[in-house]
Amino acid sequence: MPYSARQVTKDFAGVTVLQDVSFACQEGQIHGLIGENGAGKSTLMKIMAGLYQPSAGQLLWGDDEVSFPTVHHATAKGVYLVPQEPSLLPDLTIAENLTIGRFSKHKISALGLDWQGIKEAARESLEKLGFTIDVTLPAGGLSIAAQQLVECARALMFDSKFILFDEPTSPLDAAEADMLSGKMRELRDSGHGIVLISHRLSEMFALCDDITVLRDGRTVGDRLRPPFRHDEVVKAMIGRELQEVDAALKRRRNTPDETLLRVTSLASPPAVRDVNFEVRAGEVVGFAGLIGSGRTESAESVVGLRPKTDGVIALTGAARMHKSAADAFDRGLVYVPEDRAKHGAFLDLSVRDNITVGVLHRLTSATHAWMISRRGEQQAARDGMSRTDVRCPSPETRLRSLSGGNQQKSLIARALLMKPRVLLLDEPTRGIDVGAKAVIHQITRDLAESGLGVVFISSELEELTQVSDRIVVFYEGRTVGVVERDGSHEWPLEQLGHLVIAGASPVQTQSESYPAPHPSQSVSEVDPCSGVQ
Amino acid sequence: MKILAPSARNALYSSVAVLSIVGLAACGNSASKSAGTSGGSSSAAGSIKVAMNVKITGHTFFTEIRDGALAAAPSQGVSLTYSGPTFSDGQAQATQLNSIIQQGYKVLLLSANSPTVEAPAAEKAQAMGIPVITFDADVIPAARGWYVNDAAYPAFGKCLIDQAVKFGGPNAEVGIVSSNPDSPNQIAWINSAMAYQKANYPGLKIDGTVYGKGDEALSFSGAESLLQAHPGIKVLLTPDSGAAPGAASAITKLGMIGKVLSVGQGDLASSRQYIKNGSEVSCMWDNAGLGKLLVYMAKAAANKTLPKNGTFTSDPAGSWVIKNGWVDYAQNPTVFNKENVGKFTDAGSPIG
Amino acid sequence: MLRRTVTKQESYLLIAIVIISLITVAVHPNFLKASNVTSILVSASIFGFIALGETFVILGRGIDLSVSATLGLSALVIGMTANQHHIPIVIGVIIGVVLGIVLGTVNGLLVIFGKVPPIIATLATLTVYGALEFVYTNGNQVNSMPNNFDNLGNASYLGIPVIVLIFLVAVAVCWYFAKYTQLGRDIYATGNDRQHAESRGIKTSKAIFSTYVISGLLAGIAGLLFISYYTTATAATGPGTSYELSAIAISLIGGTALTGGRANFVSVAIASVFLAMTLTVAVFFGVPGIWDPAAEGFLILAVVLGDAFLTSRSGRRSVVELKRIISKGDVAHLADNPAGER
Amino acid sequence: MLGSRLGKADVFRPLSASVKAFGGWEFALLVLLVVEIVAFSQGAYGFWLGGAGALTQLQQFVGIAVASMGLGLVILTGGIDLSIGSVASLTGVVMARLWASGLNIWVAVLIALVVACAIGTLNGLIITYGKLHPLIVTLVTMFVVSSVAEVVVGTPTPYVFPSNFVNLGMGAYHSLPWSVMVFVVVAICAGYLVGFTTFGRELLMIGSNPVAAAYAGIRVRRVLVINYTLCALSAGIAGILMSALYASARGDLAQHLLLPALTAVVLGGVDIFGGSGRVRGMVLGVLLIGFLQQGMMLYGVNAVDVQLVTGILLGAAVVTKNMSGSQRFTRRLRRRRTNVPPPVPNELEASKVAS
Repeated sequence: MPYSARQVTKDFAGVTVLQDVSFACQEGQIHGLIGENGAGKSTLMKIMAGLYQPSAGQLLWGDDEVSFPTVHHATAKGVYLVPQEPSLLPDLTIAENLTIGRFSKHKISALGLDWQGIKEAARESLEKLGFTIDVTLPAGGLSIAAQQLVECARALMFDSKFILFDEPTSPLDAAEADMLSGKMRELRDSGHGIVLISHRLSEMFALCDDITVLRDGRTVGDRLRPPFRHDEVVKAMIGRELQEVDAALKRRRNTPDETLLRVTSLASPPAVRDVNFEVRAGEVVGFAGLIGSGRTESAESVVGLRPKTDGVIALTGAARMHKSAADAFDRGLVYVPEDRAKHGAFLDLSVRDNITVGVLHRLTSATHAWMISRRGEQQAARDGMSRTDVRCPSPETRLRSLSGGNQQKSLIARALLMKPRVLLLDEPTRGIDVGAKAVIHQITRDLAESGLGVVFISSELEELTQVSDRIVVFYEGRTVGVVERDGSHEWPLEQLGHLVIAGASPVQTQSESYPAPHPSQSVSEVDPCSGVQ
Repeated sequence: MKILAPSARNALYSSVAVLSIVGLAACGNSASKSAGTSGGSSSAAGSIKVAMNVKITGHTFFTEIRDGALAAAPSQGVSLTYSGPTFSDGQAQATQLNSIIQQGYKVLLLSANSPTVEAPAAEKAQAMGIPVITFDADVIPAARGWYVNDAAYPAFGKCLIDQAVKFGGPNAEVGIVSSNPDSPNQIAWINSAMAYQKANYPGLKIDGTVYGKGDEALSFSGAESLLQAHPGIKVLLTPDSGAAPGAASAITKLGMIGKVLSVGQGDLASSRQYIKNGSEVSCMWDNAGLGKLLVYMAKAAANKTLPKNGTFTSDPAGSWVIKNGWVDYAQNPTVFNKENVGKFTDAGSPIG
Repeated sequence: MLRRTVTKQESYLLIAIVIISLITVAVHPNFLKASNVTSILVSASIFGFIALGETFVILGRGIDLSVSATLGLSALVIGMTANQHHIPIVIGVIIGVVLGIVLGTVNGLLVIFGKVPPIIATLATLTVYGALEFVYTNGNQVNSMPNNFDNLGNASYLGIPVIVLIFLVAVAVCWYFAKYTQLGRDIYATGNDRQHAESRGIKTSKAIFSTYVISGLLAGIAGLLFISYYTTATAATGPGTSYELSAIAISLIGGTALTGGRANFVSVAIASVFLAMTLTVAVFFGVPGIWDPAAEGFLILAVVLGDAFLTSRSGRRSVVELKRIISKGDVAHLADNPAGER
Repeated sequence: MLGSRLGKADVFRPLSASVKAFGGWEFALLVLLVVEIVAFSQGAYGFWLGGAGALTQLQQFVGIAVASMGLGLVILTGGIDLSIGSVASLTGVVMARLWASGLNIWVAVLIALVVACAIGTLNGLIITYGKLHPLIVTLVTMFVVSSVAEVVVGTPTPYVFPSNFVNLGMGAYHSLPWSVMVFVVVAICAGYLVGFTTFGRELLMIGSNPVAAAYAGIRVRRVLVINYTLCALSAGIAGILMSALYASARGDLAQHLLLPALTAVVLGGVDIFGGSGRVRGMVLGVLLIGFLQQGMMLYGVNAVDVQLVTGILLGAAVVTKNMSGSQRFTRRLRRRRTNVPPPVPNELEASKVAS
């Protein structure tokens, strides 16, 4: 029987984030949920999973009303939410992570917890997903993909009828995302109802049986059914066309200027083994590769956030090599980290603080007793905000209250204020909505136009092909090739794909690179742990 | 999450906080009246306000002195306020003294945690015309007018060694359990004992010293380890009211009664049981009497009739010799042992 | 990795204990005399008791500074009541337990409902409970205990002091509770990552709250053992000699992670023996008592550094294992999707 | 929010924002302080005396006041320093010994302060490079240093210092005690550092999110090491002032310095988890607690009840603060419970530990 929300409204301290939203999921179907950040997707999921209580409206199980005061009420009924960031407890074993919070139900023998039983149950549920691993290992060591599999396994353990995925694939690389999609298909075929939130439209289109679009806390139109049309969906999401953005992206530059950054045989084991690339003025260099292929780590060691054991980092105009990140930033070699919440943002501080942190020392002077010039700082903040079009009421707004896209823009603004010559953007569009994504692509291009050298790291080849002039491919800590557009300005996608996946171009790997694909097989062969860093 | 308008919340903050603190101050205040540690006796009009401040409140040694003093106070027209820090902490005590001397007391009775830390406050008191009489633990001479020494050092040292020899013989091995390495009267007593020992019983052998910080439990563990480390020890010198019973209980626990003896300065309240079971002999004095004497001296000092040198006579208390403000309270400390312990009150005064 | 590391912790502590005692015995033959070992074990048991409680709190990512005052208060109350009207041990136990639970509950309330950071909350209660000791004693102290308590302090069964036996039972119970009960695992999970534990449907507030109650409870019983063994207590007992720091020290030496989620009660028990022994050894070698704190300090440092080292190593090991498990053949599943996306 | 730490900066901030920050709390502290001073001036003899009395009261707890400034700096970064008490004691003892050995008193003071700084630097280095939790490291330092202090002091403990040194503790310039002037200077320096300089801003950033601070190019290690050094320095100054006030040096002189200082800092509205707090609040907090204790003592309230009230006040204050609408604490709790990113050597590691 279907599980549905009817005319659900939710407001936090007066701010309405959901308005009369109705949403139903059927067993044996994958129901997509799309919308810009802040559209209320996650809120809706959390309400349906019992994390939040609706301010108005009901949840219906079949035809009779249900209410889930807590998560476990929902879990008990058979609704399970796989959060965007897998919430495994790092020091606990995989087995315990799978069974925790459920001891009371089973696994309790006369002598308390029955560890043997717990291990067995854990192993079984993982094997159902064709995932074999020693369940006594600490979950902390698992890659994000693997952790998400464990989450699915939990869902199965609780014999959940409905499994809600909140952006499961955004932290995954293509291969892993694909593996997960396969799992979802299997789950659907075995009669589970699945709700999927994702920003990767192509993925959604491939997976979903129908799609509901949310905008500003309301459902837009009726639920869409295949065949889905890209432009139609995007229009529904952001309420405008993306034409102008696309136009901007079409522009291409083929006349790169002198080399700004040359990195040769960079090594920082274990993640980075032998990395070579160069960045020229006025071009966007894409970094492609699976998660764990060493893209991020390379970028970090290039700017000095990681100690490198070997290699030369030659920045034009710099006499000697920089000693620390601060040093590198001063010389115009600036890095915008991958994980916004953990590595980038000071969420509890103001937008101004976040933007000006890199240039404070330029705002002080001996004549003013090394005090930070307030006017200068305000100026800098506003300047930065305007350059990346950060939308917020005031520079004093707390960063936490901004949307993901605006947070990311603030961080890029921070980098721009440092007057970079080479800018390394690591997954700048992860987990942000289509609109903001387009703006960031635009900014990236403009920066290149203005003569900067930009490095653009992303797991989405699609977006890399859109913004990059050249793409450097990483594989197991090595740069395995540089791909450029061919004469007709088209990308040799096949070659690119194989470089990314196999670390070699199809020419040599022809034979083994085309095994008869079979979904289940392909799935079982996926390495869930390739992300271990 | 805005529940209240900023201004309203602002007001809420302050009001709640104000109420809480005012209320607290009040309750603390009323409590002080009831709490026995302040122990002020009814102050008759025109009575002499005397402050007694000790190393640490909540130790029977001082409580006995306090009670003795409180008993004598009314008859002398003295209103006595008893106070002291909650940890034996020189700095805390000095801070207290600094406020005490501003509360219009006529005389200050002081047992100092440290000879120096309390000195400035005591000096200030004298500068303000408040006579300072120290007892039990002295401060530097400049900072006080009179010092009532519990027991004459030579006599006390002699008492310790004599008892030690009496039990263990002239060649016994001896261990020392003291309170703190830098507490003046401990040093003085131990030195005097050593001097007497070198002169008369050079055979005695000192095996080691441990410190119990005046805490019975700590002294217990210290003494225990000391006895384990030096099985030859026959006598533990314990010139501290925490160390004496502590060591004695260690001896008792280790079943060494009769083999080892704790010879020290233990007030009967905590030592009686061990003196009874023969694990301790105590060179002590009448604590209550000490309290009384302090009250009489305080009255005299307030009336400017207390001499720096000469004899101070006060019929109920008897007469004492004062040299440069130094008074030895117990000329010859009483030896409390199995036999006589029954005849004394906990405060050390003879029964009947 | 966790389990592996901590068991290492235990074995290393045991090795250290053996080595140190061997050296000491070589110099002072009577170090291993029954009476000495006994006294070491007994004091280890009494402080181990509050260390166990402290470990629960730290396990839940908190800290409890008030244990020493709780011990002191319970010791005083039991002592005074016992002396005024001769009560059976049972009553003493009840007093200790009830008092401990009440005081622990106050901590729990402050932390959970008052949202006061643990270190601040328990600092406040340490101050208050410490003051209450004085108010309660009113300047008097406990000097002796009636025989029934005295006997509890000295009695031994099969040559093992009853106090030690009680401690062993307590360790066993703690170990079982932490490993085999719902609440115990909840505490581990909560200390590991409260947010995620919460999303697991674990009542993290309940878990944290319980750690403070347990800590108080154990401190209360420790007070009973303290008073029956030392048969003396003053208003300064506990805070006056900073037992709370010893408790934290023991817990850390036992390999408890200050960041929560990792603790092993057996090794905490061993650690308490280790510390007690070291301090006795110091006396045997005539080291002045003023060096004791320094010794404690260095022990903690050594253990924490060693633990960090071990953790990192076993951490690597587990990753290696994961790599081993990895199945080959990334190519296949991309075949139908060469460009990664679309 | 941070703008609220920039004095004038409040001008361009919406009022609500500044109130949401600490305005409300500090306002409450101020009201309390006034109420308290007025109340005690009525009740307690010698408390006010036309201001002079109050200054003398301040003189009594100036050691705590100075030490709390440094402690506050460390807590702003989400760290803590348990060793300030023993460091203060050691500073006094070293100074006394050096002086007893015939050195000029002020030279001795300087050397002693250098020793204090050295300990602080050591703390910082172990915490950042050893990647250990500040609580553990400084607990160890506390233990070790207190032993060392007891050893250094030896017997007999030196006293009788030159009068001009003792004056530093007890003397006054036209009823303005010298030690209070020192406190004012220290407080101003702290306020300047935190509120106006890049260093101060970096402290708050590290406290807010140490990993992000490292990624933003802040030299986390350097900042932290300097910070712990400053903390130890202020503890050292406190130790000197106390030795001067009590004209004596003892290994345990400042053994109970930590708790009141910590109380004052927290009362002053500094987030124990770091990332927010103002020197302004810290000063208010220390004055509040100090005058409360002094006043009660003058009022004849005995030590036990003073202790009671202080403890209850600390608890009540923080509860009030958390109850009054501010969700920062719980949110921060949430942040700190999220998984730490995969270990990255050097700066990042150090920064993580510092939290």
